[in-house]
Amino acid sequence: MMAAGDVLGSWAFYAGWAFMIAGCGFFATAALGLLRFPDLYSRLHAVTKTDTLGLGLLTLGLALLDPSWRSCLMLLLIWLLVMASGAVNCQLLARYNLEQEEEDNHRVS
Amino acid sequence: MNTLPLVTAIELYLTLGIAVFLLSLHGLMTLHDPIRRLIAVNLMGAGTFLVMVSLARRSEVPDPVLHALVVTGLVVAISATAFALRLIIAATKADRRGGKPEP
Amino acid sequence: MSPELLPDLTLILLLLIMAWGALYAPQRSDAMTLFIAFGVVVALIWARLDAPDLALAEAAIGAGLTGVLLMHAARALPDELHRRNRTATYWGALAFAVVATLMFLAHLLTDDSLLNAGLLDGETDMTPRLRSLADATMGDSGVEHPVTAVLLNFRAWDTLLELLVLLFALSGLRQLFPRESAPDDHATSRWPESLALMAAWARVLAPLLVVTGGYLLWRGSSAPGGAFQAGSLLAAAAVMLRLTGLLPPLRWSSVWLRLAVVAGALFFLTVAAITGIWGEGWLTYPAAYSGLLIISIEIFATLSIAITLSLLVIGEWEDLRS
Amino acid sequence: MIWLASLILLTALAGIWRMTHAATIADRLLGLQVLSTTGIAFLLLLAQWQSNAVWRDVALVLALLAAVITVALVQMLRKRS
Repeated sequence: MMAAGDVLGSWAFYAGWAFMIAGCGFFATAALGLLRFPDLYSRLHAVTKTDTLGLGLLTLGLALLDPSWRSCLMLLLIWLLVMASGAVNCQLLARYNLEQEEEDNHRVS
Repeated sequence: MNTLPLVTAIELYLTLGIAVFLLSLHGLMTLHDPIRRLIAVNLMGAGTFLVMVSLARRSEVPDPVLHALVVTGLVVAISATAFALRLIIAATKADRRGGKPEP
Repeated sequence: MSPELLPDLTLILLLLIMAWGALYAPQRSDAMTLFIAFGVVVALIWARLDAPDLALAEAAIGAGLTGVLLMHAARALPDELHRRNRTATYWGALAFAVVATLMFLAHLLTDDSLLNAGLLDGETDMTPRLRSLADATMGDSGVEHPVTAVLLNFRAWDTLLELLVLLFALSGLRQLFPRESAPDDHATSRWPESLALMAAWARVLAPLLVVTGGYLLWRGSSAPGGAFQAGSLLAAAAVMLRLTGLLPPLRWSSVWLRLAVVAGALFFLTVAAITGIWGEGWLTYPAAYSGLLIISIEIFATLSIAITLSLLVIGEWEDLRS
Repeated sequence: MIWLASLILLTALAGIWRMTHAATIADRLLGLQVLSTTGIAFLLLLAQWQSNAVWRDVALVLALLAAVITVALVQMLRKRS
């Protein structure tokens, strides 16, 4: 961790921790949103923030703490995957819900 | 800093495994829906695996023999689940076609 | 109590809620979703208990394939066969589990014989001795990772039987389909047209799954991973492609499919026979070829496991009987 | 690190609450997604904390399977007619 000189090392250390704590803060807000938001679409909005920003900040912090290229590559891959999957899932769930609602309306009328 | 506090965490997980086993045993005995019963059997398996793996964790380096046994257990569990599900479907279809429905 | 235990306690709480919900959730689809979540939490617990092989297998099987399997079967069933869960059973279950667990704990804490027998101390009873035996002979086994070595070498019989269990399950499954297709079977096996986004995403995801599976297989000899984990990732890819309509039915009539299903067991048996007849004994690998043999067995086993698992999970009449 | 891991797992509890008190199936799948994201974050923290890179592989597998299962379940649950 301190390989690149003391100043840079401690800088990366503190920045990494700051990013990680910020990321965890986003996780907490997502939990809050999940609990408090009234309907599915706004909840989807809250959760997608966790997938992109929360996990992004967390992986950035972890990458600063452990800057070997292998772990950075892995973290980047996981982050990209989770971000893409979060975006796609959000779309899929919203469309699925719309479909169901439409069908229910159809059945009622 | 990097190791589990050995005794306590392992005892916790051991107890958890037993609790899950007993809970799902009760579920198996009282539930009626076949899919739920199947889930209960699977949960019993998971409880057993928890006990085995926490036993394997007692020594500093976990015991590979027990881990390998649990991997085998996972294979058997999913095969049995797939087969049981098909049996349930076949039984339901037979009921619907001609046989009397279950009381 | 040390703060070290905090994540463990949270995980335990999560798992208990999941188990409870998977058993007693009011709707069946709730119960199945919670069962999938149970798999995710169990994978995290394996990570806490230092069992990476299990965490990988559980993440692929418990959190993935089992859920798809249950949902797939639930489609073919009427909504819920019986609705007789009264509140009384909940309290009964709670009381039963709590009392029995407390009794076990009391036994554990008061009865010194268990502690004296070394149940919780480790290194004094039989299994650690087995482990040290495995460690001591591992240099001869041809691979470096202990779990793979155990699975493929010292307990080769076990892996063979594992492949055979999958084969038996598949052949049992085939018997449950009628020889002739009933008209309503076709209706259940057809999936709705997939959304364009879904198909595009599946096209991105499938190669990633295959590459990761290959990676797990390749590193299985020196680190956690191996045939079963790799095979289940490949099966997940096949299941996803099949569901989104990107893969045609697998067709049991194809010779290649049948060959792929039996390839793992067949190759393993051939090796066993060859070592039994010309070598030093059944499944005692000659030292020079040990590594090579194990890797090729793993490759064939992965192929068989992937195909068999995907047939088990989403096999329909047209996959298995035509 | 351990406090962060615990905090993240507590987020998962919110996911569970959403899953058990869900109005629709989509809500339940959303709760599942939250749970797997928190699981991935927990595994990444664990990898750093115990300096063992294998948990990153587990996190990758979990991320892949979480993506697969949402696709599969949505496809299976769509219009049952």
